[in-house]
Amino acid sequence: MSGPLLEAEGVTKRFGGLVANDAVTITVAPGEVRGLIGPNGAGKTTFVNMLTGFETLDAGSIRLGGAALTGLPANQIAARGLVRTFQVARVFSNMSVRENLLIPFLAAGSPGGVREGQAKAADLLATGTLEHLAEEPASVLSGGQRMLLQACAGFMIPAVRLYVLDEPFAGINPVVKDALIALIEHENKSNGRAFLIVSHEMAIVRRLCPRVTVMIQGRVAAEGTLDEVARRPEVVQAYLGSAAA
Amino acid sequence: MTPETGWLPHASRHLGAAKGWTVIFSAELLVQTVLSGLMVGVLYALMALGITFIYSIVKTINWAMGEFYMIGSYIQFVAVHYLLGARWWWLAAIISAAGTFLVGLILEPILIKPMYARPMQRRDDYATVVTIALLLLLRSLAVALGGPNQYRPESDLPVVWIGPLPQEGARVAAFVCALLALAVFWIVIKKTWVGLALRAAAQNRVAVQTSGVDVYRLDAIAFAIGVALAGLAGALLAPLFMVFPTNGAVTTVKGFEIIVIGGLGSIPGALVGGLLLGLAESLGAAFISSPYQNVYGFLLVIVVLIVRPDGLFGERGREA
Amino acid sequence: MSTGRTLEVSGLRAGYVPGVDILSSVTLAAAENAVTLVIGPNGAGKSTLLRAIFGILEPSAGRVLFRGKDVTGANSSTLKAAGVSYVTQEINSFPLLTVEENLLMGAWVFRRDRHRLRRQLESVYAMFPILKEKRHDRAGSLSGGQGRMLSVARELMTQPSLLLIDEPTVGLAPNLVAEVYSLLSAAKTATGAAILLVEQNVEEALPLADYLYLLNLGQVKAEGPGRDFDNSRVRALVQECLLG
Amino acid sequence: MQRRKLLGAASLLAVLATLGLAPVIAQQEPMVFGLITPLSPPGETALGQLAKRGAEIGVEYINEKGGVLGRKVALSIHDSAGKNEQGVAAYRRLVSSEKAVAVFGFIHSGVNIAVNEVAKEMGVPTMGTQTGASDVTAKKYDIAFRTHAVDAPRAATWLGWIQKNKWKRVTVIAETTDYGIGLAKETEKQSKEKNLGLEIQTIMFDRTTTDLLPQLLQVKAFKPDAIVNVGVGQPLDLMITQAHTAGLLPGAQMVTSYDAPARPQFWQLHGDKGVGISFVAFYSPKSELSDLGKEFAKRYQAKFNEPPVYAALNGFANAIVFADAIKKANSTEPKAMIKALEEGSFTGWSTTPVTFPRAEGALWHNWSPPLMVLHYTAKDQTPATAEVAYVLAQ
Amino acid sequence: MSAGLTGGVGAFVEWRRVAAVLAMAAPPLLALPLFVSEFTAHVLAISAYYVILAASWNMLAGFTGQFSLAQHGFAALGAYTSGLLVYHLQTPLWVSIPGGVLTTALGGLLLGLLVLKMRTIYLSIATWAFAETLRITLSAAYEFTRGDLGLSVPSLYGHVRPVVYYYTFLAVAALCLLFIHVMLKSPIGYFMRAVRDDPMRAQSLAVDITRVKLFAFVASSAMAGLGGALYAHYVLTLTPSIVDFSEMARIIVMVVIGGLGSFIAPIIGAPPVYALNTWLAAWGEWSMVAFAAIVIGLMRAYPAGLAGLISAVWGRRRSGKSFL
Repeated sequence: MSGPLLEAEGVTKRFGGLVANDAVTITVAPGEVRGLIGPNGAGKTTFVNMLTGFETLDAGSIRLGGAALTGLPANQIAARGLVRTFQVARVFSNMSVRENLLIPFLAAGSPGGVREGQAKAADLLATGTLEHLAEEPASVLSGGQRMLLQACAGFMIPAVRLYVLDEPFAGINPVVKDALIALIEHENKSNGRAFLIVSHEMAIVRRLCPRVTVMIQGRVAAEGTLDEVARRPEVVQAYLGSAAA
Repeated sequence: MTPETGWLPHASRHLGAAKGWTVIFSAELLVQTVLSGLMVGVLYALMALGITFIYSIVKTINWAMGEFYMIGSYIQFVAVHYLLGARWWWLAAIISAAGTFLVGLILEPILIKPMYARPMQRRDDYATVVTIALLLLLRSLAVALGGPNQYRPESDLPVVWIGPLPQEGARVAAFVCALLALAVFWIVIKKTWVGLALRAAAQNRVAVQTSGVDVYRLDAIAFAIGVALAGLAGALLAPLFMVFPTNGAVTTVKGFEIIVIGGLGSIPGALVGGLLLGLAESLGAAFISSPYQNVYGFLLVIVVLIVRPDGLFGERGREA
Repeated sequence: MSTGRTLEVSGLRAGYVPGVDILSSVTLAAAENAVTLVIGPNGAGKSTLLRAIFGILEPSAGRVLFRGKDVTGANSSTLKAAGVSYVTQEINSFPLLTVEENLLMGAWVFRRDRHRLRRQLESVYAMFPILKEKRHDRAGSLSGGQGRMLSVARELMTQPSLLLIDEPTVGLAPNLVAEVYSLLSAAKTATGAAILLVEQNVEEALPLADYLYLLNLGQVKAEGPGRDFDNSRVRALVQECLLG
Repeated sequence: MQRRKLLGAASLLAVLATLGLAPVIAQQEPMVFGLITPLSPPGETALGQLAKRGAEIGVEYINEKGGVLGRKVALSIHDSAGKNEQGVAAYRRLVSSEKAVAVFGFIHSGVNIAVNEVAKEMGVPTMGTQTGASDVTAKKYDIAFRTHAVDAPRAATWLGWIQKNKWKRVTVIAETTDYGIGLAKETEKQSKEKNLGLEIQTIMFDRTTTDLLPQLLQVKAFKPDAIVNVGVGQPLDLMITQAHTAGLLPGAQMVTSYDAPARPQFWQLHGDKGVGISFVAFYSPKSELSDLGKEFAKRYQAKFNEPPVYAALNGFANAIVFADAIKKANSTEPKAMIKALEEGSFTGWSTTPVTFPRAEGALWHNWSPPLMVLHYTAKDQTPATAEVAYVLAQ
Repeated sequence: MSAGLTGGVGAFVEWRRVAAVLAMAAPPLLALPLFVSEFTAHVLAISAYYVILAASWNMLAGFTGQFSLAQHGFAALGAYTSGLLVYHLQTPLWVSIPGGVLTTALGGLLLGLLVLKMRTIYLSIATWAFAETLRITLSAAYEFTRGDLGLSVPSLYGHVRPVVYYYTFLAVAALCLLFIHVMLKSPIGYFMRAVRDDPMRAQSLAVDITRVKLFAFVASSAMAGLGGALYAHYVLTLTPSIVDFSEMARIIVMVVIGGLGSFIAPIIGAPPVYALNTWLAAWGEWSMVAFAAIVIGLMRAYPAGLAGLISAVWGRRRSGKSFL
């Protein structure tokens, strides 16, 4: 495939007088795993919200594989292959873990039908070490397991091309972290899916993401490998700055 | 046909549905209508404030609000008719508010507290059903105990003339008292420790608890303050709208409409919503068609919801 | 019973839904002027433990002793007045109140003692000058780090002898994590309180710990002085827990 | 906790068991009269309670006089809450499970009409105690009876009063219920038919309206000579109060469509403002109560410490008339009872004999009490001391 | 796109289990009228009617999380549409009843669109405002609806013997429940429950929540409309009192006592509540006092409703599983 997968150009959002995103431009290539880092309040989540249709754009455009996504409702964006998770894990608490996985599959529609979905869900449950909980309601899951389930659900959409994970590693224990990392690496290598990972966990970002984008105060401040950008004075300043404030 | 001409030439027209039944317009009528709408609107705002206030702390819509209005009106009648006499109506109103406050203070721990104090999965449903049942209970209890008669606390307040326009003394008094009550409420909320705790609890229940506030007692107080506002409205409106078992039903309706118009959780919203509703209803009844008087409020509600789904003053909680 | 042990918990059992216990039987203690770290996989019952100690959740069995006195099932306001403070995991300030109003809420239990109120306010402002600067701003306008600072500062208003802290660094950028930990060290030295710290962020919290408990499935799985544990040992233990 | 749950479950079971057993209870001994009347909201509970009071005294009286056909009479009271289906369920229960032989107490026309549809099949006659819609009897069902001043004579009463005083401009202000609608229409119709040359302003309002000033201001602009107040309960009183505020009263004449001002609460509610009010009433010093009516009034006064009003009088008379019809028919067999009711002449509370002719329209099986307009000329008057302003010729 | 809504209908239905349950339930339910009085048969018939209403509301509030307060309004709309068609146009019942269903489906669509973006409380109030408006309009437009004078409606079968109507309502209730069951065990049912639990998450996972919410509104309104239209031809006289809030309160009490969001809630909630209501009517003015007190007592003892109690007894604590 030639050309970029995601082209976000000049994406801008204002809340009252505050500019949360100021002409953010990010391009992600097919099959790439990109990190998105920045101090708290840099506007990362706002950007993710606009990317996935949960917030309207004040200016700019978003294209996936060349097709415009701007203005589409969130569910259609997801069905077209741009899927996300939420910072605080969101699952359907009163439905079983298995049902949680089937929903995106059924919603996105697939010619293979229900049987294929069930097979796929079984696969994911095995990879995510959630098998023994498959028939339990999601409400019994721990925080880490919810995060894992949330991430797995996204993979159930057959057309996923770019998966945006918003702080997937926050507040979960090392072992679940490892399971999630394995899952991401697996889906990236064998299915060629691209990822955009928002995280503060620099060790994991370094391991997963060849390139990272740094956002500071609603703007893209730098892009490159983590070690490259970490040396840029304005990035260091931003992290220190917010610490000193 | 030569009806009286007001300040402006009158116009009259026939309604299609009601052939030959007349509606008369005049500027005098307009002003009078606006005035009486505004005055009653403030009383409705009191109800709305109570509902909003309870919701913001206890996170429960109290469907039995009108029944506390009813209780307030009965206390007012008993106090004025049997104990104090018409001259002391204002003292009776304070007693009514205090009485309703007490009833709320007693009922909250029995009915609402289990929602938080016990492990429970469907809190909202529990609260909805319990308050609806409370509504049926109190209303039917009033029928059973109150007998078939309706009552009215005596009022010796003279008619007040605003220009050429008459206003019932009791209505003006109720209006003034309602404004006073709103001011007192505002002071309590902004300037006292309990008010601080209440404002805090509306934002973060757990943090209030970790601050060492007995949050169950706070719930009971919030509930009691909310219903006391309804009780006060009932007491103040008793000489105008009478005392009978179902007199709270209509005011509850108005209270809910105002909340939607003004925005849940907003104090200025309650006031402005009350005034707007009062206006819409009296103007609609006077100039469009009277049997549909109570429909105008609903239409206003629907229009507001379409234009601003969170009411005029509602803050849209960022849901992400 | 013993000196220096501010908190003693024995055989504590609790849960949210009848019949489902999150804590099955927890026994632990926290000493004064020390950080006691509680770690464990998600779902081990760490947050539940704090809630049960602080009386937000009523335990169904077991005992909680605070300075030797039985406070099992006592309500939060009693505990708060006695000198226990609880910093919850969620951002736990009141966003629409001013910074000072937030701090006043922290002083609720002695709200009628004006002198003490003023004194405490002064001392907290001295500890965190930035809060004094912003005392008339809404708490919601503070940055993430300042928000945490406000949470801790509010709980320090009562000069607690036991501070329960639930995952203070979750979701924070790395620079803020360090800041929060230095804040906690400062609080410890300033007040000499016993700090019971629940953390997920094991690697960074470990150096801070004087004593450590590892919780799994509502029970204490391992314990010992902080220096006995390093990252690899903790990792191995957690792994063990998850595999059953 | 566990015990409480068991107790709760047990009481629920007990409730259900009793429901299943209800049919067994109906035994031979007492003869059952059924009362279906609104006793809880949204029904018109005030009228329901009055009808119930009357019926209770009626049954008491019958039993004191030795019962009917050698059997005691038991009154079985059922709350209709003003809901049609609930009334129907009550009728079915009364007839099929409790073996009631007569059913009355209806206040809401809808309930009465719905019940009549079932009664037509099940056979036990019904009597509308205070239901105004013409369909209650106009469908000409054999089982449908009624003792109520229906729209036509009622409207004729105030139109007669207006004509007598030579007033020309008249406002009818009525609630949008069966009662209000029927009377407003009837007033316009009769005025037209009789060519009275009146100019009529009709204003309708929803009965949950708590503020009638806007409507009354329109009335004021119309400058009527007379106002017909067709509200029931709270709206009626509200209209009197607010008409004073609006400056309509005193000045114009106001007549209320039923005898609410006869109730002792009237003076408590209105004080001086009650002076000058006229109202449609059913008996007065001029038109005496029957001996039976006097007896009832005495008992009612003793029991409730106030004089009886219309709904209570009718509730009482319904019980008496049914009892007499059964005696006359010497049977509780519905056909025989209906025949007795149609052919007989009964003594009710008024001096006018009670009859149920197979007449036209709403007057089918309908007895109308004597109608008149009473006028309060001074404070604290009672119907006995009020001025008789007009009497409708029977 | 429509594959999301209609694809795989009944995909997860275990038909053998459904057939078994039907086979077990049918004989006693069919034989029941043989052993009871006419009054009890009436109570059973109306109970079945309330099962329909409760099930339709449960579908909207319990499964989709739209706490609407207009269900009694839709029942009334169905009843009045059918009644008015007969009254004004003399249409036969087989036209007027489907007419009622169609009207309510359309009404459900419009109201559903109106409240689509509203938060829970606002949705409740807006739907309730709709019902109140309907009630007042039915009263005030008496020239057309006959208002409180009572709209007379012909009966379904030319008579009103309760047993026949019991079978009618029973059959319709069974069909409605079957429909709901099949729907719950289809993708659309999964979407509905997902929307209830977390609409935002559902949307982020490609669920078209607008369509799901509207579907639930239309289907549940049509169901209530069908119930109402049939009810009209059994009660024979319609007045605006059927849109009184106490009717909605009754439906809510039935479902919540049964256990909101549980499939069997309407079945185990509606009949006892209606029977209790009717039985208590003989207590006169104390009837509603007793009723309300019993409801409060029950709620305090079993906040999760009877379904919660039953599932606790059966030892099945998983709320993720529904009965049947």
